[in-house]
Parts: sequence; structure tokens; C-alpha cells
Amino acid sequence: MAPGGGEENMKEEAKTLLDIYRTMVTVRLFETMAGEHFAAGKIPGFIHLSIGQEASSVGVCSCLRPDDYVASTHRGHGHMIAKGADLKRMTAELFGKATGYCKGKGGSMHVADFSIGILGCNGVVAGGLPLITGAGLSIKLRRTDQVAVVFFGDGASNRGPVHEAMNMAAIWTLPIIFVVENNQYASTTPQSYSCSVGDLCTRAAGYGMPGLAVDGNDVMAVREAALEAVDRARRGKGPTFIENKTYRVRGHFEGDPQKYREESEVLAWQKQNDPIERFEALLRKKKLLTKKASRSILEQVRAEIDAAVAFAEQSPYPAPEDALDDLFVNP
Amino acid sequence: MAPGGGEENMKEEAKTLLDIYRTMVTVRLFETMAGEHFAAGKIPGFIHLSIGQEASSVGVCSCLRPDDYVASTHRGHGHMIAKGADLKRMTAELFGKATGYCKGKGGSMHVADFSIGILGCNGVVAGGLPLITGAGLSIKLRRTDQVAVVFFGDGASNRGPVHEAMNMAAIWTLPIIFVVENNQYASTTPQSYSCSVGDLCTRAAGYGMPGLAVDGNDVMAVREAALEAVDRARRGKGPTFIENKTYRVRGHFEGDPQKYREESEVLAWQKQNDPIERFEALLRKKKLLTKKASRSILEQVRAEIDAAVAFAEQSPYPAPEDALDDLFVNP
Amino acid sequence: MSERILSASAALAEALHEEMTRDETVFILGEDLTAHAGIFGQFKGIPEAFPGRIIDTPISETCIAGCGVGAALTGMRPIVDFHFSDFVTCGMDELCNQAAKIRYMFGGQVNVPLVVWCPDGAGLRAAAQHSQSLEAWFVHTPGLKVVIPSEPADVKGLIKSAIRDDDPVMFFQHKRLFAREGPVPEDSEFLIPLGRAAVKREGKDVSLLCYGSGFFICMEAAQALAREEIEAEVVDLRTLKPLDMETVASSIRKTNRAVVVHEACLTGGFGSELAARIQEELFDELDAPILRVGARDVPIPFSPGLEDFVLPKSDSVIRAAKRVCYR
Amino acid sequence: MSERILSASAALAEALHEEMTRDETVFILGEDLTAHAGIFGQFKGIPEAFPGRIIDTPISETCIAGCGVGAALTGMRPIVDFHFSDFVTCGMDELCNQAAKIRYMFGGQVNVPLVVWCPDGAGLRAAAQHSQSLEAWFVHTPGLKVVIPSEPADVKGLIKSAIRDDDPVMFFQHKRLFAREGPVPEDSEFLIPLGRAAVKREGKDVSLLCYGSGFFICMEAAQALAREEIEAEVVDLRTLKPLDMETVASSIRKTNRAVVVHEACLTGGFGSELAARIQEELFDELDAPILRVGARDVPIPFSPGLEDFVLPKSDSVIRAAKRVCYR
Ligand SMILES: Cc1ncc(C[n+]2csc(CCOP(=O)(O)OP(=O)(O)O)c2C)c(N)n1
Ligand SMILES: Cc1ncc(C[n+]2csc(CCOP(=O)(O)OP(=O)(O)O)c2C)c(N)n1
Ligand SMILES: [Mg+2]
Ligand SMILES: [Mg+2]
Repeated sequence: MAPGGGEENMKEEAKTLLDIYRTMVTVRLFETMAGEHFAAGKIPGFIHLSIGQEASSVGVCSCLRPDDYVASTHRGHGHMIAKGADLKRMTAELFGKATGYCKGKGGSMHVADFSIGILGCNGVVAGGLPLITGAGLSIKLRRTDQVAVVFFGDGASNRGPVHEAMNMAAIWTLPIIFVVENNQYASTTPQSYSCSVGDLCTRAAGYGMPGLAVDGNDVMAVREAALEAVDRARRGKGPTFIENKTYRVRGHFEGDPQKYREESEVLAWQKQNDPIERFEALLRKKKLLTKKASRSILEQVRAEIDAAVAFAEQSPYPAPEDALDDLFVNP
Repeated sequence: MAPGGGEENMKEEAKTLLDIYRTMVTVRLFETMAGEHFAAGKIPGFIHLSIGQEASSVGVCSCLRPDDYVASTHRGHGHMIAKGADLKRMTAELFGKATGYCKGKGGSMHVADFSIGILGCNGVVAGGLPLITGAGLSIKLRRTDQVAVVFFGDGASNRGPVHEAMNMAAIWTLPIIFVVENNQYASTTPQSYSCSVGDLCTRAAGYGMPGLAVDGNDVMAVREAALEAVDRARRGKGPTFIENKTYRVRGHFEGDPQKYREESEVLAWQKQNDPIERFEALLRKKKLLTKKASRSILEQVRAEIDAAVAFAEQSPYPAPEDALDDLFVNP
Repeated sequence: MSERILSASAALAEALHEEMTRDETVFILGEDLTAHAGIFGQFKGIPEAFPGRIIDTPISETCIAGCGVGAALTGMRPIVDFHFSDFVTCGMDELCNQAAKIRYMFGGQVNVPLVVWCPDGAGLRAAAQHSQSLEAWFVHTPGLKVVIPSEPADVKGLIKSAIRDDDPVMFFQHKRLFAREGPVPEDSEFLIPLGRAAVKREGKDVSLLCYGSGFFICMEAAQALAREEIEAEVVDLRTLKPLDMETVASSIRKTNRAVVVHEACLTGGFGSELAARIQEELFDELDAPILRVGARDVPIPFSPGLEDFVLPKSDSVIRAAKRVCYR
Repeated sequence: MSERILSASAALAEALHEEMTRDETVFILGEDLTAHAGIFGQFKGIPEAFPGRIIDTPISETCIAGCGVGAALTGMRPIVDFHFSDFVTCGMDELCNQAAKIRYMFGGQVNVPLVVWCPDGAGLRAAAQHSQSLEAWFVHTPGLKVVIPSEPADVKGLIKSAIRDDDPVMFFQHKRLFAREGPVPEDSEFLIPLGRAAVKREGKDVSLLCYGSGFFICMEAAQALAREEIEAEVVDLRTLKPLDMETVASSIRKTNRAVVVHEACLTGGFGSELAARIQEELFDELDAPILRVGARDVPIPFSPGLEDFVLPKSDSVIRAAKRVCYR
């Protein structure tokens, strides 16, 4: 994974892995917090949580630079955090506060931080795919070595824009990484029903693009695939398609009655395949993380999230008339 | 191809082949006529001719029943004729006459004959793909054994609706045949530039659908592929993807300056790979067609087309106020 | 005709039940329909009663719309559920270049008996991409009919007519009105013809012309206005295309004043069309300009205070009504 | 400022040449651009002068539009060529749910300096799917600017402003006007600000409010009207959003009568918006109803006699102008 040899390298590698662990925990606790505050009526609208999918968001984004681009989805909190978003401004946005990333105009489905390359979460399923081709083309025209990542779901994978974007990325050898987070469901619809192939990565061949299926709950496997794809993209060798096989542990949205699946199915994934527990076990085995250290990380993260919630709660709502701002640069 | 054995069968087979030949000639002469009358200013608007692609339209449609459906394209005259359209009403429509298929409202890009299952030529590239899924689903819901064919171009193959339609057809095992007429160009754009794969049929695998590349200027090869696909569809076994590799001998539209290709390329195809000449040679070899017989067919077809032109020329234009009819059944 | 109190959702489900029983070519197509009987529970009972005739699709709006059109061309009467009206953006070609034009373009050879059911409207803190009211786009598209019911009985009577209509109908139902209840006729032949508005409150001082969620705002406003001795007539247009100009005109001949109200953003909304037509056809009847009330010209923002600020309220109607009454 | 006679096409190409020279982040994206310098030859000289900055795409309208948006978000100033305005139907989500909303939805974090260039309009016998004028859809979409030039100088001055503007601009240019010639300033800083209408003919009897192809119809009508001693003022709106209501108002204050003219079909067209606004803001100034002239409410038919019948002509403007002058 990391270039071999040397104690320095080992140390750096350890630091990277612990950062990844910490970020996964942050995503988990952030989402848990969001779920609780939604249930408590503090977060308006509806929210989609990525609990159980932390290996995908964090694994991929751990390979990115701050100036790389990410186009996200309706289930985008994890992508945001993994790319380095500020928890306070995110929480404030979910709460609809003036101090939020979007001054309360966006909410959960539309958080974004353009300063760290997030081109927006997106309320339109597959909405990020057309945008990412533009980011990729822009990189090519500006001759930088940035890369552009788009996350989308198994459900999204059936929308037309995916096809157009993959073809475009391939013919122009754009530095794009297509990451489908196959979490088995699109809202109420199982992937096995909605998709004509089991492995979505088989579609990559139709674009002459490398495509691979990854155990999406194994953050190291995700990272390995992403590192290779990022390297390929940076070297101007074009796009890659990565299918992270994972599972949506929560309902589609908070409050989803979930009549479309058995609880036992969910429990099995939660118990046997939790990405954070799996990674923790690996770190334990590698002797990089003690129980105590992990408890301390947990506490630190919890404190950060508490601070974010406090910030959000103490922040003012935007003034109603602010609704008229921000539409045009030059009205 | 045809069920083997017996003189009866042989005779029928011969008749079928001669019908195919005659239809190909009809398409060629119709298109030639259209080109001439367009140049002479008798056909308004713009027209797209299918000269050189007769093996595709006729080969596929020779396998269809009158109650099967066909969704066509902007380059649809051949599909219409191959499915059995009336030359008079077609010509009249191209001329903008009241006796045309669409009473002059449609023109070349929008001829249709719903009584023979043509769901319309279509001015929107790939516009037929979404429609054909509906025809396929309708067949399934009505429990008939019809099949539905959609023709589209190599250029169209890059549009999103293709992806959505192929996935939908596959998951519902709809009786649909996707026929891409890869004529090497989409307007000015070579297929090699616009498509991320050389063989478009490789994309079929991404939908778990049989996909095959066919010499699209060999009408027998096209027919063989189509017969199998039709059989599969009628038996409820689902969709097939056929790529007819062919060549657009004329400009994209009549009057196209064609700066994007060398004339020699066109001439080579015309001389070495004309689908009618190739088929004629085969029929000659099979001793099914004499020179004299082919001349006589040519003359008969020419007479039909002359009659169609005469009909169109003698027909009245629609009254201007007729423009207000036909929008709603119940206005 | 016996009536019960039903929610708008229940009225829809009942109507669909009746029509699917009556005509076996009617079926429903869309995302996530069977598990929870539609994502708003709007098709309650249908999955059980008509298995195989309410069909879950992949997320493929372009093809869902096109699939509806193709099925309509080949002997079926599909109802396409568009999930959220906001995503009509993904099916505009199929709706506006195909469904709307097919009959005309092909010289009347074929009909397109398609209903496109779109849950629309704001107020759920669902932000810019899940809150729009886009009916004006379709009013400006020749070949489509546009229906927007408000009360549960209208939902029932109009969806039934839309299904039986041989032309493509865009049918918008406001998400925030699903739970609203009202009397609904039991009669399975209860049909409200397309193109017929309803005067739902009589009044002599000002005509409030509205539809969908705008109707409830207007009724609220009318009550408040009555307390100030302004008697507002509330005309629920119900279908925007065809438009019942006769009912509009006779109301205005009586009141000589009009306010047009809708939830869609103001500029280029249906209110413009109606105001333009009224002043054109009834210029001499007007004692005041026709005022329009609609949402502010911004995308729908997320935060409750912002969203409430941009949406039209009964207050805005009251203010407009008073202005045209010079009060 | 020295001027030459240029066609609208040449004016466009010149402006693009200047802007692409001035700002290296400007580039053009679309189908079939390089072989023939655009399918109407509208980008003459650009492929040679700026290789790699005018880019042929596959036929993928959804992604072409989205690619423009994505590039605009990441430091470029793309011009997206939509081939035929009719196919905006295939990019509506990217235009209306993304480009239009991104800045607002994200609280002003980012700009979308995108120009969407759409050749539109009828008259070429191109039938229902290649002839539409769809500007009203975008006027009704908060977050988009809408520009429609008529004369070559307007094309130059407005496309340059649109390119330099930091907001997304829908730029419609009528296909039948490409060859029309007119004086065009040579100045590479010749800019016409968005939101500024032009009074192109002065008159005291009636205001003809128009844009795009409607402008030429109105000029023709004005000449004919002059022979009958009706002096029409012709106001070329040039941008529909932002709208120069001031110029409109001062014209109407003078003439007290208005006819709004466009090629788009009448119902729900921009004429409705303008008429509604005028009667709202200038009710007491009006001596007659504002009349609207637009295409008939049908798809554009193919046959020449049919197409001519549905399109607005100077005759229709003359008739309307006389009516509002009570003549
Ligand atoms: C174009 C569009 N269609 C439908 C929806 C409604 N919707 C929101 S999320 C969702 C399911 C998405 O499934 P998937 O892509 O697998 O992502 P996941 O929710 O599993 O992360 C649907 C249908 C939408 N937002 N946009
Ligand atoms: C959605 C859409 N985009 C663009 C066009 C303009 N156009 C018409 S035909 C054509 C080329 C189509 O190429 P292909 O699909 O290969 O078919 P062919 O013309 O070669 O038969 C283009 C770009 C259109 N009609 N519709
Ligand atoms: Mg999913
Ligand atoms: Mg082609």
C-alpha cells in the first residue's frame, strides 16, 4: 500500500491508518447524532444516513488531496467528513442555521464545501455524474494533476447520465473515479431487482474502463482500489470504475418503515460486517490500536460532535429576508 | 435459417429472399428519389437518407410480423418501407401533402404508420429507446407474442436513454430487440471518436443481454441474427442487442458538405461493400435471380416509385387551418 | 350521491381502485410503488388488489416517462408516478417532445392516453430539488393537459377523468395536501370533467383565482376578508389546460377585480397567463389591475423560516385583495 | 466606434474570438463543432484559432449540459452549444435543477459562469422537434438569466456580456436569423449589458414589445402601420431576465398601448409574463388591453403552408396594433 521499508514509513502508515479509523468513527458518530436530532425534531426535512458505509467514503477520500474534487449524493455526510468538512458548519446546516455551510439554504441533501473540493451533495439521484465530467474536463484543460471522484448508489447506476458520463470520461481519458456505493437498496428497491447485472462493475467493460468490485466494508480494500485509481487518474491514464459492495444499515431516510426487508438481514450485516469493527480488529491485530486508545478516540470525536451540536444549537436562524440573497452574483 | 428440408420450404425460402431483395431495391430507389426531389426543391426541410444501410433495415424487418412494433429514427425511410409502409403516403408526407401519412404535419423525420406497428420515426436521437420499453412492457402485460424492435445509431448509442432502456428491458425480460446501426458516423463525428468501445455490442454484457456484432451490409447475416433475437423475444426469453456494422454512404443530411471524411473512404464502401450488390451476387450464385429478373424487379420498383411521386405531386397541400387539427382527441 | 370524509390520498387510491377495476388496461408505473404503496402511501391497497399492475421501476425517469408513452401507444392506459415533480426535468423530452407531440406530428394516427402523476409543492423543508411547482412549463407545451386538484373530491373526480381521457395529462397533486380530508362521493362514476372550474365560495367584491395549495390559502384569505366586509369569490380552476375561461369571466364580470394565486414562483408562472388573458378579454370589466400572488423568485430554501418567507400565504392574498379593492 | 456589416453568425464568431483571446478559461463544448465550425457554421474560424478549446462531444445532451456546469464550478467559463434548442429537454435537470440552483442552494459559496447557447425558432420546415422557442421555461426558473438577441450587433454585445457574467445564462439565437446582416462595432470591448432593452424605433401610438425574430416582424409591422398613420414604438427587450422594465414602462407611459410579440406559442409564453406585469404596474396608463402575438398553440407542423399559418407574422402584429389603437 504505502511505499515499503523504513521506520519513518511505518510510522507514517500507522498515522494514516489511525486517521482513517478516526474519520470513520467521526462519520459514524456524526450520523448517529444526526439521526437522534432528527428524531427529536431538531433537524427539519428528511435525512439519509450512511451508517455502515463508512469504509467507502473514508477509504476513497483518504486517497485524495484537498484540491481533488468530490461530487456527492443525497447520502453525503460521510463524503463531506471524509473529505475534511467542518463538523460545526455541517451540523449548523442540518439544523437550518445561518452559520451552516449554505446559510441554511441547503440542508442535509445540499451540504457542500467548495473550498475542499466538494462539488455538492445532490438531491437528484445521479445528479453528480454529469457535473463530474465537467470537473474532469476542467482539470484536463487547466493541465493540473487533480482528480475528480463521483459517488453514486446502486439505484443511481441505472440512470442514463451514468452512461453518458462514463462514455465521456473514457473517450477523453478524464481523471475521474466512478465510485458506486452498492448498498443493496435504492430506497425500497433491492439492487437485485433494479439492476440487470449483479456486479455493477461489469458495466465498466462497455466503456473500455477498468472496473472492479471491492468489499466495501473493508476500508483497506477500498483504499487499495482507490489508490490505484487515483494514481491512474493523476498519471493521465483515465477513469476507473469502483464498486464498493456495502450495506445500508439504516432506513433509506430516517423514519423509513422498511417493509421491504427483514430486520434479521440488517442485524446480520451490523453484527458480522460492521466496517468500523472490522477495521478496529485489524488495527488491534497490527498492534496499532489499543482498547484504551480507541476509547480515547471515541471520546475525542464525541466531544467534537458535541461541540458541533452546541455550535449549531447556539447559532441563529437566518433572517427570513436572507432567502432573497445568493441567487445571482449580478442580479 | 429457414426450417430445413422439402421443396415447399425451398420455394418459400426463395420467395422470401426475393422479397428481401425487392424491398432492398425499393428502399434504395425510394431514397434516391427522395434525394433528387430534395435537391430539386420539392421536399422541404431536411432529409436523412439510408442508402447503403438497406441490409440492416430490410434484414431485421424481414423477420417481423405486421403486428410487431418498430421504433425508428431520423433516418427512418428504410425502416418504414421494410416494415411494409405505403410508398405513396410516404412520398406525399415528404412532399408535405395532405395525403401523406401525417397529413403533412410530420415530414421525413416524422413519418409513421401505426397500422403496421411503426411507432414513429423520431427527430430526437435515441428518442425511440424509452418508447420501445413501453411497447415491450405493453406486450408483456397484454400477454401477446409480439416483439418490439428499436433502431438507433452509433451516435445515439451514447445517449443516456439507451442505458435506461437496456436495463429495463433486461430486468423485465421484455421482448425487445435493440438494433444499433453503426454506420461509422454521427453527423460529422466518427464512431471511433464518440464511443468508448469499438464494438458497441460489448455493452450488452453490462445488461446480461446477448450482444452480437453483425456484418450489417450482409443482409443474410443480419437476418440470421434478427431471426434468433425475434425467436428469443417471442419465447419470452428477453431482449437482444444487435450491432449492424454498416456505412452511411450519403452525407448526414442531403447537402452535407462532409468535410469530416475523404471521398475515397465513401467510394471504397460503395464499390466493395454495397449491400444490394452483395446480396444480388449471392442470389445469382444460388441461382435464384437472373440478370433479367433483377432488371425486371428494378423496373417494377421504379414504376411503383414513379407512381408514388406522381401521387404526391398531384396531391393537394393541406389547408393552412388544418394546422389546428389533430392535437387533442378531446380538446 | 353518498359521501364520506376521505383524505386526498385515500380519494386518489379509491379512484385508482375503481378505474383499474373498470378497465384492465390501466396500470401504474414508477419507483418504489409496491413496498409502501407509493412513497407517500398514496396507492394504499393497490399493490394487494392489483398485483402485477403496479410496477416498480429502476431509477430511470427518462425511460419511465417513455415507457408510459410507449405503452399508451400500444393499447394500454398507463399512469406514470413521477416520484417528485422536481424530477420531470429528467423526462422532459419524453413528456414534451414525445407525449405532447406524437398525436399531432403523426397527423392524428394515434392517441396517447397517458397520465403523469406528479406530487409537487413545498412546505416540507425538502429544499430546492424536492419542492417545486412546475406546471407552467407544461401549460406552455401544446399537446399536454394540466390538472391540479385541491380538495379530495376533486382528486377523485379529476384523476378518473384524466385516466379516461385519450390525451396525455399532467396531474399535479400537492404533497402537503395528501392528508387533508374532505367529503368524497362514493359513486364510482363520479367524474369531474377536465376544463371545468368550480366556484367554491361566492362573493361579489373580488375574484380569487387559484388551484392546488393556492385554493386553501384563498379560502383562508376569504374568511379573513369577510371579517373586513370584503366578500371574495374563490374560483378553484382545477384544470389549467383546458382552462375554464367562462367561469373565470363570469366571476370577474361580477366582481370586476381579480387576484391570481399559486405556489409556483411568480415570474412566468400560470398567474401570468391568466392575468394576461383576463385583461385581454375583459379589459373593460376591470376596476383594478389583476394582481398575482406566488412564491418569490428563488429556489425553495431549506431552513423553515426561509421557506416560509418565500411561499405565498393567506396574508399575501389578503393584502393583494385589499389593494385591488382600493382598501 | 467603427462598424462593419456582419451577419449574425459572423458577429457571434467575432465575439467568441475576442472573448476566447481575452480569457483563456473560455471554451466551447457541443456536438459536431469542429468539422464545419458548428452545424450552422456559426463558429467560423474558431476551430482553427483555438484548437482544443472548441470540443466535440458525443451525443449526450444531459452530460454536455452537466459538463458545462461542472467546468464552470471548477474554474472555467464554458459555452455549451445545445445543437437545437429543442434538445434542452434532454438537459433540463442540469440546467434547471443544477446550474440554476447551485449558487443559491449552497449559500453563495460558488459561481456558475456558464453560457448555454441554443439555436432556436421555426421557419425552416424542420417540424415539431427542431423548431421550438422554449425561453419561457427558463424565465420561470429562478437562477437563470435569459438573453435573446435579434440584430447582429446585439448578438455580439450580448454574448460577450453573457460570457463575462458570473451567472448561468441561457442564450437563444434564432436559426433563421444567422444570415441576417447589420452593422456591428469592431470594438473588442463592445458590451451590451444584460437587462437593458433598446428602443429601436420611436413612436407615440403603440409600443411593440418584442425580442428575437419577433423584433423583425415588429419592424415590418411598424413600417406598414406608419403608412396608416400609426406610429409604433419598437422595443427590443434583448434580455428577458433580468428584464428592463424601466424602458418598457417609459415607452408605455408615452403610448398607453402595448402589443407583446414573440415566436413561441402564445399560451404561457413570455408575453403572458410581460402583459401581466405591465397591467399590474401600469394599469392606469393603459388605454387598451395589452395584446399578445405568438405562435398558435400547436407543435410546429412540417408542411410550409401549415408552418406559415401557425407562426406569427407582421400581419398579426398590425392587426393587434390597430385593435389597441381602436382602429
Ligand atoms: C432523479 C431522482 N429520482 C428519484 C429520486 C428519489 N430518491 C432519492 S434517493 C433514492 C434512492 C437512491 O438509491 P441509491 O442510488 O442506491 O442510493 P442510496 O440511497 O442507496 O445511497 C431515490 C429513488 C431522486 N432524488 N432523484
Ligand atoms: C437528442 C438529439 N441530439 C442531437 C440531435 C441532432 N442530430 C440529428 S441526427 C444526429 C446524428 C445521429 O447519429 P447516429 O445516431 O449515428 O445516426 P445516423 O445519423 O448515423 O443514422 C444528430 C447529432 C438530435 N436530433 N437529437
Ligand atoms: Mg443504494
Ligand atoms: Mg451513425
